[in-house]
Amino acid sequence: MLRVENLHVHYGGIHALKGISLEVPEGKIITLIGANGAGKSTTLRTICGLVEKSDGKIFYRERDISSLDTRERTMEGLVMVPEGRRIFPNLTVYENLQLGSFMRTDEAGINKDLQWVYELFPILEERREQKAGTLSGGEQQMLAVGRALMSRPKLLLMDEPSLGLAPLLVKEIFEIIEEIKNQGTTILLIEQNAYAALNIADYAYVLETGKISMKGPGRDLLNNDEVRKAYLGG
Amino acid sequence: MTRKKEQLLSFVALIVLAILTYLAQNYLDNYKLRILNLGAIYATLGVSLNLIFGFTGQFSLGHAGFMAIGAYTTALLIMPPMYKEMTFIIEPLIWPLNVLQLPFIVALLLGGLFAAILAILIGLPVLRLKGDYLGIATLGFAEIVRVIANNIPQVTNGALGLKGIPQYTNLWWTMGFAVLTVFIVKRLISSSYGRALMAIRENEIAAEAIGVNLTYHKVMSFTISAFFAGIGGGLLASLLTTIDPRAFMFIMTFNVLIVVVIGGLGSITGTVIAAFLFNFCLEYLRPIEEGFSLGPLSIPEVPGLRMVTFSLLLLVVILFKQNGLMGEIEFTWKGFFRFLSRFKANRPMKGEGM
Amino acid sequence: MSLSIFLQNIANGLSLGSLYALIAIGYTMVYGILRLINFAHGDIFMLSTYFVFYGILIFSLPWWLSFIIAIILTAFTGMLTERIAYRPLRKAPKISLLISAIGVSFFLENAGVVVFSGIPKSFARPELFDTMLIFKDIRISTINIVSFIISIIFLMALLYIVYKTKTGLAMRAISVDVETSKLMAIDVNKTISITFGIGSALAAVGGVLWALKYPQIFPFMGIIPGLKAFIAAVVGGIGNIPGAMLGGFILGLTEIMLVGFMPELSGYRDAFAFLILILILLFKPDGLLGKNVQEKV
Amino acid sequence: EDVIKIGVFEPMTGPFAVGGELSMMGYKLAQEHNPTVLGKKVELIVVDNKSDKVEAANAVERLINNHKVVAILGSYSSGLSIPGGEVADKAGIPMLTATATNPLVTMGKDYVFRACFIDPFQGSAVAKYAYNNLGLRKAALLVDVAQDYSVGLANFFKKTFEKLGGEIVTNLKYQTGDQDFSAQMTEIINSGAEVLFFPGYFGDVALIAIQGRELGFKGAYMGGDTLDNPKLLEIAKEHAEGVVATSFYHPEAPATTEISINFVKSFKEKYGENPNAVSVMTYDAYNLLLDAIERAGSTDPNAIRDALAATEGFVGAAGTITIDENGDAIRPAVVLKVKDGAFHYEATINP
Amino acid sequence: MTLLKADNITMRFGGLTAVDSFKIEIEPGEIVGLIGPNGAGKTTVFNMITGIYTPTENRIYFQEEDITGLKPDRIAKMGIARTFQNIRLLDNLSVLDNVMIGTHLHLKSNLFSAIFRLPGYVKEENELYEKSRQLLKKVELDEYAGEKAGSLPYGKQRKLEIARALATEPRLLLLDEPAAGMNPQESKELVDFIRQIRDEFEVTVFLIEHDMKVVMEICERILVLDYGVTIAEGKPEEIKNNPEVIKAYLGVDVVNA
Ligand SMILES: Nc1ncnc2c1ncn2[C@@H]1O[C@H](COP(=O)(O)OP(=O)(O)OP(=O)(O)O)[C@@H](O)[C@H]1O
Ligand SMILES: Nc1ncnc2c1ncn2[C@@H]1O[C@H](COP(=O)(O)OP(=O)(O)OP(=O)(O)O)[C@@H](O)[C@H]1O
Ligand SMILES: [Mg+2]
Ligand SMILES: [Mg+2]
Repeated sequence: MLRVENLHVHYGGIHALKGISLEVPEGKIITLIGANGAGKSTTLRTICGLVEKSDGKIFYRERDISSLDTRERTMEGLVMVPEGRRIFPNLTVYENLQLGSFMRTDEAGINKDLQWVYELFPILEERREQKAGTLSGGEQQMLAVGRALMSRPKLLLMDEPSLGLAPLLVKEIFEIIEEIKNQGTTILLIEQNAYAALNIADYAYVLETGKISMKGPGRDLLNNDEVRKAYLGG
Repeated sequence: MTRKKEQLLSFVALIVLAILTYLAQNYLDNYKLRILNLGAIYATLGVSLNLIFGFTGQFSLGHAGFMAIGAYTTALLIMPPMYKEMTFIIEPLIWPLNVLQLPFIVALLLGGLFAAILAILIGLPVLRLKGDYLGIATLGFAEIVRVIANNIPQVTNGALGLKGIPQYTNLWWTMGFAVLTVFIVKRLISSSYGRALMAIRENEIAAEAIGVNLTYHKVMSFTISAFFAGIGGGLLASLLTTIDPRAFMFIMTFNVLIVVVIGGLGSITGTVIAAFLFNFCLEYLRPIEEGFSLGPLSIPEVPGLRMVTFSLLLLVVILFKQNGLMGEIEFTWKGFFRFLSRFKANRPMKGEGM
Repeated sequence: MSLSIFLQNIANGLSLGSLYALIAIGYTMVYGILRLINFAHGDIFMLSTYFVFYGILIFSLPWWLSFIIAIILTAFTGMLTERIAYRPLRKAPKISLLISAIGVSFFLENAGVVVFSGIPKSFARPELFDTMLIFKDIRISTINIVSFIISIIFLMALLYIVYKTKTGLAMRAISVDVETSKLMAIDVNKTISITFGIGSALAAVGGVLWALKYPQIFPFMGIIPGLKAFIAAVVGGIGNIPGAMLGGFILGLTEIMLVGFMPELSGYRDAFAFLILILILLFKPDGLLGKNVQEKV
Repeated sequence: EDVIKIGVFEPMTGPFAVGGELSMMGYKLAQEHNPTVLGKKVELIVVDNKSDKVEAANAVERLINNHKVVAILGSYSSGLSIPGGEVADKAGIPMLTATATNPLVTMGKDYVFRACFIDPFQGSAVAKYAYNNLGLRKAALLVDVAQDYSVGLANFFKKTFEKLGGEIVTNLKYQTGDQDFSAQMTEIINSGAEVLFFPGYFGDVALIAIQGRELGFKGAYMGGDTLDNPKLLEIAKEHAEGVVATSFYHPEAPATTEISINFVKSFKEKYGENPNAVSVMTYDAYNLLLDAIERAGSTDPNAIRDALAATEGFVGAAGTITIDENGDAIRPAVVLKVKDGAFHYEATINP
Repeated sequence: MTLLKADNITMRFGGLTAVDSFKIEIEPGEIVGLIGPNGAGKTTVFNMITGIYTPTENRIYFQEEDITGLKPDRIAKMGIARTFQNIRLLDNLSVLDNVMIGTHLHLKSNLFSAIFRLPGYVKEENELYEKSRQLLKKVELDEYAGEKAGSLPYGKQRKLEIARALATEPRLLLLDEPAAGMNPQESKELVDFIRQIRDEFEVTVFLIEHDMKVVMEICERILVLDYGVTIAEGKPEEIKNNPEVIKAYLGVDVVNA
């Protein structure tokens, strides 16, 4: 579904990505783990077109999408849940969800998906007229995921969805991620919570200062000594 | 490079500047002198605005108001009483201003002081506002100052303005104050207090949480800024020898703001460069509209073309140098020598090629 | 002050206020989306009056057609300035954007002098707008009534656009977070362009009504109305459309009432406008209807 | 050197651009009529002062130092003429202003002259006319507090009018840039004034005239020389009917000379409109300066200065000018009144 | 002497009671944890203690002095420092400057001697510089001293924020989700780090955290908030097994994860 080849990114003088290649097959959950500043977010942001790459290729459904801008990529079904939620705080929950389906015109489909999102996150329906900024952290995270689902993504890129959530919610979020996958959405997931991520991932990459240092099926990495030591705390 | 050596270099540079000032003051014609004087005054104004806006992050658009205070104070204190009597034809000047006459430097400092006092009074309530709201409120204060100046002819002579102000301002004064402003602002921002100001600029909540008293530091910065704005106003008054409230419209603040932003917000070096460039540009663009003849072809003058060109130039600069000419880069001796050595390294190579 | 004079002053204040309000709404729209104090707004306003002027003079168009064309042309001019002078600065510090706006303002004013000449031109007033209506002792010109009604209509229309349409939703999203808006597949450039178009069209409507009421046009005519509209927008809470409207009316009424109640202070009229502004801000630091977007810590 | 360089500094841009343009119309026409002096071609070097004091001083400094002009013409607006005059005076280059009527312009300056009368004369002339000739007793003032011209003239009007026994029933203000005067006019109507004296720039005055009539003001309108401008009539239309203004000249005035007739004719030909007070004054100023150079017989600035100071009975398009010991012109004022959409001559007031 | 005492403080925003009668006493040297679901009011408690909000009801005492309603900078001077849930560094300033600003509140020299670099100020500044460098060494950020704080990776930014807080020489350190955005290994290091600074700087630590491994390991005492109400208080073991806490916050099997 998505193939990244030899991706390089520079922020001014900083060489943040030094030739990353990875592959996301359809219908799978792929996860990217790594220390702070390894370049995980940068990878996702580059795939979405928010960051200019300095070299490399990005293929989405066998097509080079380098010439598309963020908007066009989103319209192709390549949707991101950004780091730090980035909901629109002074819009209502409902309006935030509407923005998710901004590019769609199929009223019936939109309504159906809205119901689906409300089913996944009943709290959002309860708070639909509330300003999103007044939601609690966990609710905001649900909104961010729900909003992304509203654009009916084919490939969902998630940047640390469990950040700052209470344990109960963390569990819930991972359940939802699996649920979304089961509904047929491909997922590329970044997580600090490496246990949980590797647990649900079909395949995983480990990123270390801008390079892929290791890869393999999620459970394999979970049991890998090196990974355990570096990322799972022994 | 050691600190000692840098200080020595700075001292030498200061002496060179003094010699240049001497030469300019004695050998340049009045037109060029006037432009240089304006450049130096704008440097004082710009650097002072940069302190509150560039370094403290408080969007202040009140400079023209503080300049007006400084200008009127200075003018009223240095004008000979006889001249005051002649000038105030609508209503006589009130006592004791009508009999008072003080030395230039005293008048200038008092002008700066009054501006500073006003800044404290205004700053205490207003500096609680943020961003654009602060900008419009300070702009409002400057406009109020101007409107009041129009309406109290017994002090300001109203719209008729003051004239016959003795012309004490010369390059020694303007350069002197420019250097002093740069010195004080530079020293301030590289001190612990300056770090506190920049902390406020970066993140007020964080600054406060680590013990930076917002009100005190903001008002302090605002006051110092106003003080030098007042001095700049006083210098301008004595350079022009005539002032009226129109001279302190908000466009005046915009001019200084342009200087600060074009130079690079947060770069004193940039402000100083831009201050001179701004004034050079305005004057040396004049031929554009004066009309000229190229052999048989004669281009008639087109009034207004200069300002059209100037505004286009301004746009081009800001579009292509979005962070201003210098960004946040500051002049340092180290950087200066690095720059020179790059220059030197290139030269022989060219020579070889030839 | 007798009742009829008081009422006359109210009428005067409302009619001035409705013009401030119209310009302020456009101002606030642009501010809302880009956080840009568009100092060129007043000059766009000026430009619209010249479009009408030349439409009638050179092309001998009927006045209403000339109005419509001028409004469209002004909208395009606004979009063009955004394209040239603001869009390249999207990622630049906000202050650079402001300097760019000042540059545009200088340019339009001085190019105005070069092209239109600095001499004021007389703006033709169609009969329709030049009639006085007299109720008892109170005199109101038709143009005052027209501008009042139009400003209310446009407020409604704008509220509809911003709060009930998809474009409006996009505008509000962009005003919070451009990057995330892109992730929502919002066409950011187009939406900002539309916002400038609408804002400038509103400036044009304000400009035409202004020139009908004060039939003298000159290249610097936009400065003061622009500044006043800006004050109005701030009083109401910048970015807030009903706020701008409210601010416009408050400003218009206080200016008139100051002179009405304290004629001896009439010289302080503008100072008073600013004083009101500052006092309001001291009590409501985000303007009257501004959202108190206290940063959540 | 086969040309004589004369500097002109005028507000070509900025809020007073209108004054600059009107001024240039007069200078240009005069230059066409009289292109040479002392057998040499006159070159006019025009610099913009941007309606700004700082720039006005810069402009004059530039004319003197860069262009080495022998004399300077300008500027519209006393506020701009004053800083320019300071520079010229210090440099010892004679400067002649055409329309700056504020007494401060020439005060204490040896090298600054003007071709127009000063505000105290004009103010008292129009006050006398209002009181004596029109029999008006209650006057209202509407003054632009930000314009020296307006403030000065209103003040001199007030002094004379009150001395004569008239009453100033209300004294209202506005500021340059204001375009809404409904509050002031409502108050003026309320005050029962028989005449409104509004010495502002013609654009503002036109708007005041319109708004006053619309709100029901029935009294007379009076003002100074700035009103004498065809644009006032164009903007205010029928609302300008009955406006009384003092001015420098009028073609219908009895003493009209060959020069005035010729001026009016060629002005209409060149610009396709009726002349205004500013243009005729700059026309005269140019010619007066050339006359002085001719009389001086040299381009030495001091000689020109002396010749200017000695001007007596110079006949211009706007009448006869004699320069007094202050450097101000002694000349009559004419009183004009708008009838049927045009200014008509009413009376002449001699100094 | 009780270091911090909150006496049933309540915070309302309009109709919402974010924190309801919150009560706590912290003794010097303790490490106390505050946990609870998202939106329970934890950060609000910190905001009240540090003066960003003034409690709508009742008072807070620090070292037996009433600090209710004081401005944040006054409270910081008295010896309470904090970090923020969403990191608030001075992004465009250098790492070193970020720490040195923390020392500003102890500066004794006045503005005049600072501008003219009088000997007293120079000496003081040198001391503060040394101290700041020491602190940076402690948090292993010494090598980044000259870099812009904003360009540091997230984890290092968190450490820098802690270093900056320590620069104010606090008696009480409030940490709002210090482990957020860290992977399990990094969190583990954080635990050691917090212990270390507690001992070395003799500060008392009060922290909010969602990472149960961190909380359970480091805290000697834990309070649990839910909808603004304290639903439990006790030792980690007690909290872990408190059914109400499990229901509201932990979920069944998280503790063992
Ligand atoms: N806008 C930027 N400008 C400069 N450098 C940046 C920028 N964004 C990221 N970087 C740098 O690029 C590198 C990779 O950053 P990135 O945000 O991709 O890391 P990450 O793996 O997502 O880390 P985290 O776990 O903290 O989110 C870091 O060194 C970071 O400092
Ligand atoms: N300034 C404010 N205005 C209005 N409501 C507020 C404000 N600050 C906090 N709240 C509300 O108070 C409640 C508690 O918020 P708080 O930030 O303290 O939660 P928290 O326990 O820190 O949650 P999290 O774990 O997600 O950070 C929330 O409902 C929040 O929306
Ligand atoms: Mg990241
Ligand atoms: Mg929190």
